[in-house]
Amino acid sequence: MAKVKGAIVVDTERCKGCNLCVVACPTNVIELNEEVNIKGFNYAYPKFHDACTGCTNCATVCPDMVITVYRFKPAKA
Amino acid sequence: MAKVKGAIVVDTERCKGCNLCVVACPTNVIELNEEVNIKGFNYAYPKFHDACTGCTNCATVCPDMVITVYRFKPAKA
Amino acid sequence: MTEEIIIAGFGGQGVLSMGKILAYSGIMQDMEVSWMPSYGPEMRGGTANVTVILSEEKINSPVLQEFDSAIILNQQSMDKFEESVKPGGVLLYDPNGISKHPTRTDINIYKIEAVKEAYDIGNTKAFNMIVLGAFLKIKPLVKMENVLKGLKKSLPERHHHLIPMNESAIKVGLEKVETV
Amino acid sequence: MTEEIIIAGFGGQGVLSMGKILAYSGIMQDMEVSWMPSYGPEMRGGTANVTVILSEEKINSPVLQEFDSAIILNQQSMDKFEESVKPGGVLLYDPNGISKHPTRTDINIYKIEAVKEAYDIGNTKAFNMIVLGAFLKIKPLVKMENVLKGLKKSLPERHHHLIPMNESAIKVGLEKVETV
Amino acid sequence: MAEILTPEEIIKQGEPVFVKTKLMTDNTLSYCPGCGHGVAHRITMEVLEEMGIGDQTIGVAPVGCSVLAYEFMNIDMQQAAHGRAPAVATGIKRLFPEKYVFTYQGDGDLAAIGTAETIHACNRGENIVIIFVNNGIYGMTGGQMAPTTLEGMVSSTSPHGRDVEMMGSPIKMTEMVATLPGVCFATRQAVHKPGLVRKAKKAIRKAFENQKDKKGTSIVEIVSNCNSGWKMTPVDSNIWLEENMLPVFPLGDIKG
Amino acid sequence: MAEILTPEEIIKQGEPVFVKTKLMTDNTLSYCPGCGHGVAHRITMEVLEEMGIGDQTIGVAPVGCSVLAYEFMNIDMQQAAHGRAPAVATGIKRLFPEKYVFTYQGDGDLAAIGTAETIHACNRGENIVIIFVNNGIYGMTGGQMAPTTLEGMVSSTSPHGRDVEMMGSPIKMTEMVATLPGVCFATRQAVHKPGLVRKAKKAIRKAFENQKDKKGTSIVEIVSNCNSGWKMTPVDSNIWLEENMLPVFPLGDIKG
Amino acid sequence: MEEVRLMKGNEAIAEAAIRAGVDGYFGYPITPQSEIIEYLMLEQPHLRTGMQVLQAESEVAAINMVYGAAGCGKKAMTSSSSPGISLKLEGISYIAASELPCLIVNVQRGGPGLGTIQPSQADYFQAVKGGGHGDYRLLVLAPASVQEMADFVDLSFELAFKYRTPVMILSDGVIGQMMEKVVLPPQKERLSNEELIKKYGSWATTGKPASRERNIITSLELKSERQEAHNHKLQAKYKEISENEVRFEKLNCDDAEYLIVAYGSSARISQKAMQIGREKGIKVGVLRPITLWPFPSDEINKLADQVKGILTVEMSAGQMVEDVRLAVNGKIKVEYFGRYGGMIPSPNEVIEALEQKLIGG
Amino acid sequence: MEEVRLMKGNEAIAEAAIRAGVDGYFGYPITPQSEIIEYLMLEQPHLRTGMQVLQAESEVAAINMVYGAAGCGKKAMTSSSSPGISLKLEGISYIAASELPCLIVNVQRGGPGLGTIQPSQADYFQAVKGGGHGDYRLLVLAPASVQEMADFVDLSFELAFKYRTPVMILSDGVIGQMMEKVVLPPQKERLSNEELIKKYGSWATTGKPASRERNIITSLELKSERQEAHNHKLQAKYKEISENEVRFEKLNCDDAEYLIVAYGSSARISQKAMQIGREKGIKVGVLRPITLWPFPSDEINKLADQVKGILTVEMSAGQMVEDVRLAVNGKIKVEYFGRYGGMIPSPNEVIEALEQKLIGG
Ligand SMILES: Cc1ncc(C[n+]2csc(CCOP(=O)(O)OP(=O)(O)O)c2C)c(N)n1
Ligand SMILES: Cc1ncc(C[n+]2csc(CCOP(=O)(O)OP(=O)(O)O)c2C)c(N)n1
Ligand code: SF4
Ligand code: SF4
Ligand code: SF4
Ligand code: SF4
Ligand code: SF4
Ligand code: SF4
Ligand SMILES: [Mg+2]
Ligand SMILES: [Mg+2]
Repeated sequence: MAKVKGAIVVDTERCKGCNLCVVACPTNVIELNEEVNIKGFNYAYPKFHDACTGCTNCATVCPDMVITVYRFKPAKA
Repeated sequence: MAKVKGAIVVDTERCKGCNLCVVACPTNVIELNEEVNIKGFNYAYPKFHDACTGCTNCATVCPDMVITVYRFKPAKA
Repeated sequence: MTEEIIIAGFGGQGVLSMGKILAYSGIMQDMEVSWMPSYGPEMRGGTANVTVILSEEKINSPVLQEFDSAIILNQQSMDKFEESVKPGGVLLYDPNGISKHPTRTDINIYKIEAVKEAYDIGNTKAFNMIVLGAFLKIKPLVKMENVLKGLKKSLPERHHHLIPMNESAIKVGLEKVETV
Repeated sequence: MTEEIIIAGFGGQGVLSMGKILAYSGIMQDMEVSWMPSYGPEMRGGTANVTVILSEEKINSPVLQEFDSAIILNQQSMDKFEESVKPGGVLLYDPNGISKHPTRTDINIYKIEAVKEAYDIGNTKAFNMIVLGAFLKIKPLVKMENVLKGLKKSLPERHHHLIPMNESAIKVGLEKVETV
Repeated sequence: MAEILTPEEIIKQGEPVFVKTKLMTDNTLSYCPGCGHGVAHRITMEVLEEMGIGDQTIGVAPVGCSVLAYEFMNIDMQQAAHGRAPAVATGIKRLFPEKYVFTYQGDGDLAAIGTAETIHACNRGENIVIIFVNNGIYGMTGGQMAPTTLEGMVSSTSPHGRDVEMMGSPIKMTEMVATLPGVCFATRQAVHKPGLVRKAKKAIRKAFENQKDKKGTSIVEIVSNCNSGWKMTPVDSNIWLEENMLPVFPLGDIKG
Repeated sequence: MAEILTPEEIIKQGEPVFVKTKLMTDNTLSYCPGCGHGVAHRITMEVLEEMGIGDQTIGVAPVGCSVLAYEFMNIDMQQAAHGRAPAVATGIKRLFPEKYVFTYQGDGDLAAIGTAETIHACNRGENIVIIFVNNGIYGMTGGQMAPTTLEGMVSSTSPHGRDVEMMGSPIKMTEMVATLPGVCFATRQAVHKPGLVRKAKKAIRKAFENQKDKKGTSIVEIVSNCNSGWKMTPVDSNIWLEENMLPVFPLGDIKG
Repeated sequence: MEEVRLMKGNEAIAEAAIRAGVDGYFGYPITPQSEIIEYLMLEQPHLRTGMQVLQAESEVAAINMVYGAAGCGKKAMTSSSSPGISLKLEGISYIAASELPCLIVNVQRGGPGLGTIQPSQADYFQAVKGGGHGDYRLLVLAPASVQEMADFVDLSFELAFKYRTPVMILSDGVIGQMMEKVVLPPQKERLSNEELIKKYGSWATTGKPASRERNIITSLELKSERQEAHNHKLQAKYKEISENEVRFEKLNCDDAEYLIVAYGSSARISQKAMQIGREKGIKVGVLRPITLWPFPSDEINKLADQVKGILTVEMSAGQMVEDVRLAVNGKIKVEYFGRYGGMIPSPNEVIEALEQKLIGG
Repeated sequence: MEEVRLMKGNEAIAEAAIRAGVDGYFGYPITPQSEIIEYLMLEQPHLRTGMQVLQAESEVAAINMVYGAAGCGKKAMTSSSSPGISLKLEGISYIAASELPCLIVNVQRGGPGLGTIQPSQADYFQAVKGGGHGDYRLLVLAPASVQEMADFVDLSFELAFKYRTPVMILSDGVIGQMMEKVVLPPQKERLSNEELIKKYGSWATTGKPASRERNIITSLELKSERQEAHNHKLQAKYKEISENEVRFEKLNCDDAEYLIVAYGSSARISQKAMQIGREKGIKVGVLRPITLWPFPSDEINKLADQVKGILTVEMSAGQMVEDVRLAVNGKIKVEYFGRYGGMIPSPNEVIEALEQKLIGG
C-alpha cells in the first residue's frame, strides 16, 4: 500500500519560533530548537520527520512563510 | 347639546403663507389672503371662522407658530 | 464708457438673471463685463442683489460702493441702495410694494410698474424683462439685437422658444417707463 | 560630576527599567537625572536603548552622541554603540550572543555573564539587575541604599516583595563583573 | 342653552388650547415657508417645557438650515461643526451627566460627514437624544444630494436624478444604529400632518424620558420636506413626501 | 514497493506542495512572531497569483501594523492615511475601473477613525475588496483599546478591562455594512488553524471574483490574534481567540 | 474650440477642468464653491471626456480619494472652502509627502470657525506656510479673475506633474461667485491608460508588470535618517520651484513712489484704488503676486529700493504682510490694511489707508 | 502634596492634568504621546477627582468633544501628535472662534504625511500662524523639560480661562518620551457645578435659568459686519495677549556676541552647544522662547542691537527663523540650522553651524 510521504524545509534564519506550526502538525513532526537563530529565536525544525505526511498544515499556519512542504507519492506497486 | 366652539388668532405679520394650515383644517376654516403682509406673503386667515372646532390641527402643523387656538365649551344646559 | 449698476430686490424676482442678460448683451458688443451677486444661504423671501459693470476698459473692482444706476424692486433694497447712487445717476424702481419712495433730488428717478404690466400682459414671469426694457430706455447701453443675442446665450437651448415673449416684455418696459 | 550612559539591548531584556532604576537612584541622592529611550512601533525582537544621565548640575541635552559608559547587551547594539564611548570611557557587556567582541583599546572594557548568572540563580528576570550590579561596581555613582530606594520608587507597590531578590541579583553583578 | 358666540367672544371667554411654548423665542424662524424644521423645533421645545427641564437642557445645533436653531430654541445651546454634533454632545454629557443633552441634525450632517460621530456616540450609548431631520437633501447649501436622497431624485448635485450605481442607495441610518446595543430607542416619525406631529412629539418625549432614566442613546428621525430644495410648494412637497419618502423611510418604531 | 525514503530524498524526488507565492517579497515580515497578519497577507497574495491578476491589482495599506504591507506584497500599493483606505481605494477604482483594488485594514483603522469612509464606500457599492483584520486591539501603537475590543478585555487604554458602560460595546462592522445594498459579500473568517486558513482563502477568492463580476463591495473580516497586544504567547493567543473572540465575532458568511 | 462665455469663477474652474483633461473630481458641497461640483454633475463630463465626478461623504474622504487617484498618475482634483480645507490638511500633508500631483481649490470664506459664507482671504497662512503638519509646501496660485480661474486649472496640473507636488488655487467668494467674460481653452485629450503608464508608470501605481519593481505610494519612513533624506529631497524640490515658478503682475510700478501688494480680489480692488490714487496725484503702483508660494520676494525686495513704503491689502487681519516684510527685510516701511470676516475693502478705504499709514504717517 | 517623581513628559502632563482639576480629557492614541491617555486610564482619575477620560473614535471627534465640554465652562483637554493635530484643525478654528478655553497638546513627530514617529518641531507654523482657516491664534507654550510639561498644564488653563482662548502645548517626542525628575504640583480642587456656574455661567452653556438670557456657543455669523466686529474683538484680545503673555528664558545673553534662538528640546541641545561654544571661546547665549505665540519679538529685537548674528536651531526645515527675522527686521544676520524628519541635531553640529554661518561666513 502506497503511503504518501512528506517532508518540510524550514528556513531557520527567518523562523520566529512562534510555535504555531508545532501545534498545527497533526503528526507532531515539529519542535522548537533549543538553539536560537541569528535573531534570537528558537527556530522550528522537523524533529520527527518520518511522521510527516506532507499535509501542509504547518506551512499553512506559518505567518512568516518559512516552511516549504514536499510530498512524494510512491507509484502504485 | 353643547357643541365645542373654537377660534383661532393668526399672527398675520409672521405668517409665511405656506398653506399648510389650510389643508390641515378639517372644517376648511382657513384660507390665504389675497393681500400680502409686510414680508410679501399671502397670509392665512380664518375665512369661515364659525366652522372652527378648536381642534388645533392648524396650529399643530404651522411651522412658524403663528396660530393660537381657543376653545369654548358651553356649560351643559 | 463704464456703467456701474446695482439691481436689487427679492429673491425670485429674477434679479440675478436680469443682470446676467445685461452682462451677456454687453459681451455681444465686445464690452468688458462683470456680474457680482450677493449670495447667501438658501432662504426664501430673502433679498437678492447683483452688481453689473459694463465697460469699454478692463474692469478692476467688481465690488462697488457707489453706482451709476440702481434698479430697485423692493423696500429693503430702496432703504439700502438709494444713498449709493452717484449724484447725477439713475434710480429706476417699481413702486409696487414700495412704502417709502425715493427722496433724493440730485439723481434722476424713474419708475416702471412692472408687476402691474406683467399682470396685464398675463405673464408674471416677464416681470424682470419689463424692468430691463425700462432700464434700457433710460440707459441704452446695449443694442436691442445684442440683448436678444445675450438672451439666447443665457437661456438654455430648451427655453429659446421663450425669446420672442421676452422681447415683447422688454418692449413693454421701453414704452412704459416714466420719469418721476 | 556628570555621567552619560547608554544602555542597549533587545526589547524585553529590561533595558529601559534598568535605566529607570538607575535614574531613580540618582534622584534619591539628589542628583539631576534624565532618561531618554529610543522608541518605536511595537515589534518583537527589536532593539531597545536608553540614554541615562546622572549629574550634579542641571542637565541640558538629554540626547547624546557620545557616552561615558555603554552597557551593551546584544550584537546589534555593540555594532552601533562601541564607537560612541568617549576615549577613556567604560564599555560593559554580556558576552552571551555576542559574536564580534569589542576591539577598542582606548576605553575600559568589562564583561558580565549576566544571562548565565541569572540562569544559575534560577531567576532569568534578574538579568538586568545583575548587569546593573556589575555597572555599579565599575562606576559607583549611587549608593546601594539609594538604589534600593530607587527600586522601591520605580516598582509598583504590589511588586515590592521582589526587592530583596533584586538586591541579591545586584550583588551577584557586583561580584561577578570582570575586566576584559 | 349656549348662544352662538362670535370668534372674538370665544377668544375672550374660551380657553387657549394652543399657545406657542415659551421655550421658543420670538425670533422669526429663518426657515422657508412650510419647512418641517419649524414644527420639529417646536415639539422638541414643547416636550422640554412639559417635562419642566428647559433650564436643565443643553442643545446642540448642527450645520445645516437648522444651524440657527439656537436663535429659536430658548435654552442654552452650542453650535457644532458640520457632522460633529454627537461628539460635541458627548463632551457636554460626559462632564454634565445631570443635564439633558440633545443634538438636532440634518441628514447631510448626521449621515454623511458625521457618520463616524453618529455611530460611535450610539455605540457608546451616550445618554443623549438625537433628533434627526431627514429631508433627503442638503437644504442649507442649496439642495445638493444627501446620503438619504432617493433613487432617481433630482438635486443640484444629481441633476439627472440620483443614480444608485454611481452614487449609492439612500442610507437608512436609523435602522443601522438601531442594531447597536448602546441605542435604546430608535424611531422614525414625520410632522406634515397633525396626527403625525402629535405622534412625533410623543416619541421625542419618550426619548427624553429615556435620558432621564439613563437608558442610553435615543434617536428620533423625522422625515420632513425641504420644499425649497425639492423645488415644490410646501403642500405639494408634503404630498411628495408621503408618496416617495415614506415608502423608503417607513414610519414607526425601529427599536425600543 | 516503495522504500522508506529519507526526508532529503522526498525533497529531491517529491513534489513541492507548499511554496511561498512569488507575490510576496523576500523581505522579512515586520510582524511579531505568530501574528495573524502574515497569513492574511499570504493568502491574499495567493489568491491574486492563482487568479493571475497580480499585475492588474493595486492594494491599499492602512495605518496599523500592516502599514508596511507594501513591503511584503509584491504588487503596486498605496499607503493610506489612518482610516481612509476605502476613500483611497475609491479614488483608484473610480479612475481605474479595469484594475483590481483592495484595502487591507485593521480594526482601529476600519472601525474607529475610518467608520465613515468604510460605511460610505460600502454604501456606494464601490467595486472593491476590503480585507479587515480584526484583532480587537490597536497593535501598532502598543495595544490600546479598539472599537472591537471585547467587554472586560484589558488593553493599555482599558487597563482595568473594557467597561461597556463607559466605552461602549465591541462593534460589529461587518454585520453593519452587510445591511447596505452596495455590499454583495460580507463574511467573517479566521486564520489560526489550517482548515480556517483554507476557508479564509476561499472567501478572499470569492471576494475578488465578485470584483471581477462587478458585483459591488466585498468585505472579508479576519479575526486574528495580536499576541503582543494581548500579552500572550502566540499559541495561547490563538486559544484565547477561539474561546473569547469567536463567541462575539462568530465565523461564517453574513451576506452573499 | 476656444469659446467666449459669461461664467462664474466656480463654473469656469469646472469647465476648465473638463477641458484640461482632468480624470477625476472628488468634492463635498460647501458655499461659496458648490457650483463647481454642481456644474460638473450637470455637465456629465463622463459622457464628454470620461472624467469621473463623485460627491464624497466628507472633505476628508474627498482629499483621500484624490490621493488614491493621484497615486495612479491620474489628474485628480478637489475643491472646498475654508472649513472644508482645514479638514483636508492631514490628507494634503500626505499628498505633499508622497509627492503626488493634484489640484486643490480653496474658494475662501470668512472665518474662523463656521464664520460666514462671504468672501475672505484669511487662509493665506494655511496655504503658504503649510496648515498641515510637517515641512511641506503647496504651490499656490491666486487667480484675480474668472479668466484666471479657468486658465489656472491647466497651469496647476502642468506644474503639479512637473514637480510631482500638490498645487492649490487660492481663490475667494468674490472670484468664485462673480461672472465675467471668459475665453475657454480648447479641449485637451485625457491620457489613455497606455499613455499614462508610459508617462508616469515609473512611479505611479498602475499595476505592476513583470518588467519593473513594484511602485509604492507612501509617506512612512521608520528610519529617521531616511525620513530626513526624503525631506531634503522635498526641500530641494521646493527650492527649485522657488527659483523657477514665481509669478506676479506689476501695474504702474515703474514710476511708483508707493506700492500696494495685493492678490486675488483684493488686487482688483487695489487697482481701482490705484486709479483713484493716481487721480489724486499719488504715484502708486500695484504688485499682484500670482504665486503666493513661491512668493515674489525678490521682486518686492527690488522695488523696496525704489518706493518709499508698501501697503498690503488683504481680506484678513494681516497675513501676507509678513511675507512682504520678510522680503523687504527692514529696508522701508511695510504696512497692512484689510477688512475681514466677509467684509470687502473699498477702493477709497485702501487709498485712505495708504495716505494715513505711509504718506501722512 | 508636592511630590518628586521620575516621569515621562507624557505621564507628567497626564498627572498634572488630574492635579490641575481638569474635568475631561478626550483623545485618540498616536505615538509618541499615547502614554498620556494610557496613564489617565490606568490612574482612573474619575475615582480621584471625578475627572472623565474618554478614548474617542478619532481625533476629529476628540476635539469636538473638547468643544462641547469647554462650551460648558469645564476644563477640557486633548492631546495628539502631528497628523492627529492636522485632523483637529477645523475644530480648533471653531474653538478659537467661539472663544472657548481649553488645552491642546501636540507632541510633535516627524512629518509630513505619516512620516516617522521620531521627534520633530515641524508643526511650528501650524501652531503659531493658525493651521486652521481664518484669522485666529493659539497661545502656544513650548516646554523644554518634564517639569515644564507638568507645570504648563495648570498655566495653560489659567491663560485659557483668563482670555477665553485655546492654548496649545507644543512639545515633541523627546520631551514626551524622556523621564526626568519632576516636582508635581499639589492637587487643585475641581470646580463644583455651582462654582462653575458662578464663575462662567455668564457665557457657558450650563442650562438656562429664568434669571438670564440663554447662552449660545457659536462661531456662525451670517452678517459680515457682525463677523468683522467679532473678528476685531478676537484681534483685540490677541493684541492684549501679545502685550502681556510673552515668556522666554535667557541664558548667558548678557555678554553674548552670538545668539541662539531655540525652543523645546532644541533649546536643551542648544544649551549644550552653548557650553561647548563657550569652552571654545565663542561668546554665545541662548534665548529660549517659552511662548511661541506670542513670540518674544521685542526681546530678540533688543538683543539684535547687541549681538552680531543669530542662529535659530529647529528640528524643522526652518520655520521659527521667519519669526526671528521678522523680529530683527534686517538689523543683523539671522541664520537657521536644523535637522528634521525625526533626526535630532547634536550640540557639536549646532556650534559648527554657528561658526560656519555666522562667524566664518
Ligand atoms: C466642514 C463643512 N463642510 C461643508 C459645509 C457646508 N454645509 C453646510 S450645511 C451642509 C449640508 C446641510 O444639509 P443637512 O444636514 O441635510 O441639513 P438641512 O439644511 O437639509 O436641514 C453643508 C454641506 C460646512 N459648513 N462645513
Ligand atoms: C490620524 C492618526 N491617528 C492615529 C494614528 C496612530 N495609529 C497608528 S496605527 C493605529 C491603530 C492601529 O490599530 P489597527 O487598525 O487595529 O491595526 P493593528 O495594528 O491592530 O493591525 C493608530 C491609532 C495615526 N497614525 N494617524
Ligand atoms: S506537512 Fe503536515 S505532517 Fe508534515 S510537518 Fe507539516 S503539518 Fe506536520
Ligand atoms: S510557524 Fe513558522 S515562524 Fe512559527 S515557529 Fe513554525 S516555522 Fe517558525
Ligand atoms: S382649530 Fe381646527 S377647526 Fe379651527 S381653524 Fe384650526 S384646524 Fe380648523
Ligand atoms: S401654516 Fe402658519 S405660516 Fe403657514 S400659512 Fe398657515 S399660519 Fe401661515
Ligand atoms: S432650504 Fe429646505 S430645509 Fe432649509 S429652510 Fe428651506 S425648506 Fe427648510
Ligand atoms: S503588535 Fe499585534 S498586530 Fe502588530 S505585529 Fe505584533 S502581534 Fe501583530
Ligand atoms: Mg437635509
Ligand atoms: Mg487591530
